[in-house]
Amino acid sequence: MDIKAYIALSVALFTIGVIGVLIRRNAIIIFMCVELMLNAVNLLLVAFSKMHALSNVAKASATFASDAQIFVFFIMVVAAAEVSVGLAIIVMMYRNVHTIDVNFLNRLKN
Amino acid sequence: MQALTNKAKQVSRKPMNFMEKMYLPAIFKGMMITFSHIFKKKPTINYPEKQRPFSPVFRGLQILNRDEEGRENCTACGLCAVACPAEAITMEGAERLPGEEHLYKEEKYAAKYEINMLRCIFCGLCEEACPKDAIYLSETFTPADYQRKQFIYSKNDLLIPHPKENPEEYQKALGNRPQKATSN
Amino acid sequence: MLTNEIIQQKLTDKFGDSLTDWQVPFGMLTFTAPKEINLKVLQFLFDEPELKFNFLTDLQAVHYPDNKGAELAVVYHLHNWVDNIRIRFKVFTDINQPDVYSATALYQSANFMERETYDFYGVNFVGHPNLIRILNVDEMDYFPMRKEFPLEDQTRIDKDDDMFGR
Amino acid sequence: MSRPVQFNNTIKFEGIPEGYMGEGFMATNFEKVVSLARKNSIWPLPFATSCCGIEFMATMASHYDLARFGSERVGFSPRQCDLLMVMGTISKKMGPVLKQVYIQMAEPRWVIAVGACASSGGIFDTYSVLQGIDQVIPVDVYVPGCPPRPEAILDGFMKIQELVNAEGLRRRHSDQYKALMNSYGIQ
Amino acid sequence: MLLTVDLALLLEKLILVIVVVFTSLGIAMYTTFAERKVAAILQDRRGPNRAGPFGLLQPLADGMKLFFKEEIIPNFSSKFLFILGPALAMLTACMTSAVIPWGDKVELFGRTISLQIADVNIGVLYVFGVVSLGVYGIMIGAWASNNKFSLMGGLRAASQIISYELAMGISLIALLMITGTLSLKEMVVQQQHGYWNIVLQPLGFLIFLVCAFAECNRTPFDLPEAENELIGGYHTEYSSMKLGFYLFSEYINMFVSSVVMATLFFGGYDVPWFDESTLAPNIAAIIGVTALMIKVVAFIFLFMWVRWTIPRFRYDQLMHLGWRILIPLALFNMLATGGVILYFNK
Amino acid sequence: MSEHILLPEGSIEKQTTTLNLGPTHPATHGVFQNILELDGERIMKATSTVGYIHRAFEKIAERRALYQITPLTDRLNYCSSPINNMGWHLTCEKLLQVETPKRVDYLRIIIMELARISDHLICNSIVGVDSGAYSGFLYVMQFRELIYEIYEEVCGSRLTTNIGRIGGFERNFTNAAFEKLEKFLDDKTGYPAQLREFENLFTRNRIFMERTIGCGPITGERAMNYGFTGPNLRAAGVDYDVRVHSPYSSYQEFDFTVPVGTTGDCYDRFLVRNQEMWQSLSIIKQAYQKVQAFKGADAEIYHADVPAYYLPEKKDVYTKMEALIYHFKIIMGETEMPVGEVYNSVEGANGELGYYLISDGGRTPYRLHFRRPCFIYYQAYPELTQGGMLSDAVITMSSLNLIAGELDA
Amino acid sequence: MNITTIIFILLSVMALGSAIMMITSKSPVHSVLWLIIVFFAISGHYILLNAQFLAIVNIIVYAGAIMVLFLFVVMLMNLNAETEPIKNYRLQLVGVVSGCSLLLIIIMALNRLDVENVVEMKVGDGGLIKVLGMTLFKNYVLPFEISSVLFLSAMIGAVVIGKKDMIADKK
Repeated sequence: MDIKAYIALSVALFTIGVIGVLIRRNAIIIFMCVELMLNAVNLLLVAFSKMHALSNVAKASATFASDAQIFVFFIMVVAAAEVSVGLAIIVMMYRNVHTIDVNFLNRLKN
Repeated sequence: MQALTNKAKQVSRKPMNFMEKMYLPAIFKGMMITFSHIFKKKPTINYPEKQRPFSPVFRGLQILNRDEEGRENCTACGLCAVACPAEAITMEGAERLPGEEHLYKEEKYAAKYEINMLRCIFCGLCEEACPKDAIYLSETFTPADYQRKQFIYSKNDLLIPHPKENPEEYQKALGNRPQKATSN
Repeated sequence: MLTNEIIQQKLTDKFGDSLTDWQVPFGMLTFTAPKEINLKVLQFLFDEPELKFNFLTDLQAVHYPDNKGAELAVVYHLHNWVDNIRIRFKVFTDINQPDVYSATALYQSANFMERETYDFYGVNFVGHPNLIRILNVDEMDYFPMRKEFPLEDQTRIDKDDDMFGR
Repeated sequence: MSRPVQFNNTIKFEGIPEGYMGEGFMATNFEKVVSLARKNSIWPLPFATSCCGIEFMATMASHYDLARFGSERVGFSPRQCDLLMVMGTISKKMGPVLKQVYIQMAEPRWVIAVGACASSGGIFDTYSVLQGIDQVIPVDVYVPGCPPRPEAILDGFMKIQELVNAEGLRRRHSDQYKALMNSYGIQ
Repeated sequence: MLLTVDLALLLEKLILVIVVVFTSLGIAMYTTFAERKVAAILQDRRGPNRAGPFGLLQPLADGMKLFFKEEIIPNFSSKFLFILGPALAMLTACMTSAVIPWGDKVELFGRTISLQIADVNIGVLYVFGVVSLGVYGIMIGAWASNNKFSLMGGLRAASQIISYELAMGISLIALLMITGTLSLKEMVVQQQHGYWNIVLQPLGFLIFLVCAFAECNRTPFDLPEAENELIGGYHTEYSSMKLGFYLFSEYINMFVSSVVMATLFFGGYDVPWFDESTLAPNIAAIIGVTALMIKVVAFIFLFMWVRWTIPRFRYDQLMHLGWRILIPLALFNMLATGGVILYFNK
Repeated sequence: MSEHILLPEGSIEKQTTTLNLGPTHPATHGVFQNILELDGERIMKATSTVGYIHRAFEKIAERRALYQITPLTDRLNYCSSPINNMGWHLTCEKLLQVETPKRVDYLRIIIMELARISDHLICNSIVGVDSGAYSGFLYVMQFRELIYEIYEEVCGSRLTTNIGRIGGFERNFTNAAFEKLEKFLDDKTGYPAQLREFENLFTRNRIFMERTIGCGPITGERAMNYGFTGPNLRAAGVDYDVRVHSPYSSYQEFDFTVPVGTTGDCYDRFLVRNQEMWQSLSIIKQAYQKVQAFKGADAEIYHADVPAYYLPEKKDVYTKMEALIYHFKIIMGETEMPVGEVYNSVEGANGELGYYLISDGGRTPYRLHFRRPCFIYYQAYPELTQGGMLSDAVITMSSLNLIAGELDA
Repeated sequence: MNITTIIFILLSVMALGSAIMMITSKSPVHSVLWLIIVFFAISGHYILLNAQFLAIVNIIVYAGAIMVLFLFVVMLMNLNAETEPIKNYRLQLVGVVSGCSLLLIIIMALNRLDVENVVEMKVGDGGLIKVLGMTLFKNYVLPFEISSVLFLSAMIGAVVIGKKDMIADKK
């Protein structure tokens, strides 16, 4: 499989995520779009790691091919942490102002 | 609150000890209790095949009594209808005509005697009110049925079988208890 | 030891002649108060350290249609648990203006009982937090326990009323 | 002490009413199997308001054990139940609720009126009590008694089983049934 | 590469899949019956005995009745999701059985057939993943019902399953440290030659058992469908076979988690103090499957026994148990296991 | 930003969901409606609606003769109808000034305490069922059947007993009844053993304790103000018991204690009811001993000798004119009714069950009011559940032992 | 066109389609469900790339935990299509256009890039647990530990934020 296919797929997913962030006002959906973007990156990382899997460098080091996947793990860790905090914030916001509209939340700083 | 009587006794409400806090011992104990019930005799009565014995004074479906010669005891005095809290009894009296002495014991008789079994609450007050040994609540529970109109039990449905004409059925209705002059 | 006489004495000391109709049927002290001071009497009975009638056993109304001008009687049963003595007192009101002060501020338990009384007799308890029908449907437009209303369901068809001497 | 008369053996009983025998009763073998299955798996919805509910508890309990008929899965969600057991007084305030529950039930559904109050109002011939639930919903079996003994409830239950067994798959689509529903204002 | 798959192997696996799925369905059906009978026996009753001899046809009657019951899809609810809910619940319940080693192997028509649909090297994780998806069936159904009781049931289910999955996972890690493999088959083989894992991991097993109860929504963790509080919980609005799916999936889950527990901690198809290798493989397989089934039946009985004995938790106590007791305990178990392993490997 | 955003209506306030518990919710065990305002699982506010089985008892009672009201009282608290019956008879006896013989008193106490057991037994096992444990319920129900068998031997009915008459019982207790009573009281196979087992199953089980401790608590003062009586009040620490305060039916001769709790939560209510069952068992044993002490002709006494109010024997009615006249008079309700008003109360299973009877000398009461304990303490339900969880509300409801029939009259 | 390519295309279409559905569906619940399908597609890709462990972890973490949380929150707030705030049409259009231009720019940039490497599928042991574990606990121990601290702080943060009483106290 051509690496370009993976790049194209990931970029497309990423863009969809960006568009989602731009066109939606629901904080939860925006959050989910961010998750989608992270996943697009994850996919690309794994693809790249596989691209290098049979290269000479990879053969020399036992862990070279897995590095990218480890990276994915860390991204997942960050995503999970982010989700837990983010959702807590959203729930709290909702409790207090009874809306999840980001445009509205935006005004709260005044 | 101050104590109002000298009979008060505090219920035991001691805090949980360590074993109880562990959940498991109590759960295990409970499970042992339920397990022991596996080996217990089951009290279930297979109803349609077997029937639980009713008490001899059970208040079930009413029955209109006849005397030994098959004459109806009821004299249409209406006390049962008055006593009935559910107003389930409908009765019309009629004068006994000459020649009907073999049918009715008293000078008056109930030409129409209906009990609406759906209304009836089987409180036994009709039996208690009857001064003529005429109405009794039997040990038969009233069967269920499909339509409302089935539940108006007329005199024919309530009368005990004729002791002369239908002695077998009559004996069945009398039951297997030793007969004696009874009160109340 | 609290006795009926002491209670009567204390009440007459406090309220004078406005409390009338003292009776002791079956050992329970009974009296009548004007409806304007029912709360005052209740409060006095509740607060007075020797009386301490702080349990409202029961509250209901009775309808006396012949008693013109005071058709409805609201009856309170109070109980002193410490000395174990009960009293009963009544308040009469006109059926056309059945306003009686509510005892809910004193006894939480009066809440449902007053609502029930309102539901049955239409006694209007002034100061009740939520005086609406409790047992009957909200749409009901009469007060069913008043003597003039019949008991039976008027739509019942399977009964012949001639049968019964009622 | 005991009475001179013990039993009433002139019990009145009539079979399944005419209405159920009409169209849809030409049961094929398959329909018979389905009816048999339904008969043995009637999940009751106890609409217990008063005394009869307590006797229903006894019916469920060890001595009588309704479970023997495959009916111990008592559900409280009307969607899941087949048999609406109305036990106890239904007041005029409760009537609409009862009707609502009946409407929410999924076909095929049966109704059994347990006890005097549910069947006819019993002793409560008063301004606030519905004189029989058949004023709001169709009833299949009436069980007299106040409250009926558990035996009587089981008897009523077996009557329902007979009814279920005799009913084909098509009765619920028949015009007759629709007319019955319409007469209660249920679509 | 996929095209080069041996056709006979494919056929063999297909048959195995069908057999396993239908066996699970059949067992689930009869588990419902067993539940009623066990409940009856524990409660001094008789239980269903009218449908067929000893009431054996009861589940068939129930199934048939549910099948011919009217479908009600409440107004204002998403029709697709309403149907998807029970389907998902059923699907995820059935999927787990794919990696379970039901027995060693049989020889048929000259072929050696492994009694496992797929021996994936991440078997335990697969089970774990599928189980974690099981909650979607409940949540989607609860959401689509558009009923507050259902919604509450769904919410309870979600938070309960997420919380208990953690403790379950951590207790599994301790086990994995001992076995050193994620493949269920290998675990069974290891236990055949050594001790059952229950001996090495009693605490881990206990935690796993409790979590299994929670994941199956069984008493004392049956909050999502608590009859007396939420009427039917997430399946309040379901009628007919969709309800049947939910009920079935609960019993399949129970069956599968019994199998998983038997495999992980009780040697799977291993018969203790008995060397199967001396027997002909087919007979050994039959004995193995029987042994597994006996263990499973014991577990299912335990599930029921507990259900009919103890009260259920309250929502906050459930969370308390999960987060403040089970997870620390599981962590402790993991650390202790690690320490012991390190100590012996030195 | 093009559009102007306003705060949604009422949004800053707490957002709550409204949940409609009842009238057909399984936890209500009858018919009340509770509209709960929930924040998550926590109850912010509860509103109760009652009256779903209002049957107009008091109105009916105004059209019925005294003896016809007994079947009505059956249907008040149908879990313990004999207590209601007895209470009604005691009220009538107070009005008519009938003295009952001692043996009648003791027999009444046996029946009343049996009724109390059967009521508490249901209530406590239902608490178990509502907390999720079903088996205990079915175990104790077997023993309730035994109680029902005793009733059936005495009066011929199981639940709505219509037991007793003004002045005594309608018939003497048979040997079968006493045998069944002995079977019930047997320490090894009878109810005491079962009660011990039931306690083992629940009282010290942590899950159950956690579910009930601190659930729906009420202080003694609040309980008193809310008009609590009976086990629910005693659970709150107030030892008010009609049997002790104003003994009726010779209760003063019996040795028993009044179990009280401290916090008035569900656990206390559960314990108090359990203890009361033990006390009732002891009372029954004492009463049974006293009854057995009557020998010969004394053992045939089962009613007061008041021909004006107690129906004459049937065989006399058939033969003697005088008996027939009394019979007619009593049945038609044409007995001499004193004018007056009387309040009498008994310790019902739920609390002080009062009867306020106004007689104008007619054949029916002019006014009869039932003080129904359930009805009065149910109004505390919103306060009891506030701040608790949904599950607490369910358990509180069942541990209050709300009987719809008594509540709605 | 071998079977791998077919699967690749299928999975890609599934991922993209579901992603688009996710951002366009009205009801948040539907969005969540579509996103779950996206994650499944991505997991499929991982399996295709022989990263089985990653695939299953992706399902467990994303589909099994994170999305359940999302669904939980959506259900808790009882959000549905009616309560959904709608951006005005023009702003949405602007968003879509700018997103598409981003896509264009990246693709243009990538076109300049000259990579012809091929991704090796279904081979390599880089995705096996053993290898991953070795890498993780040998080369990346420190980040691993730090991430655990991150988790802990996130957990504490979530609890602190979620605690109701603190807000109530402040009020």
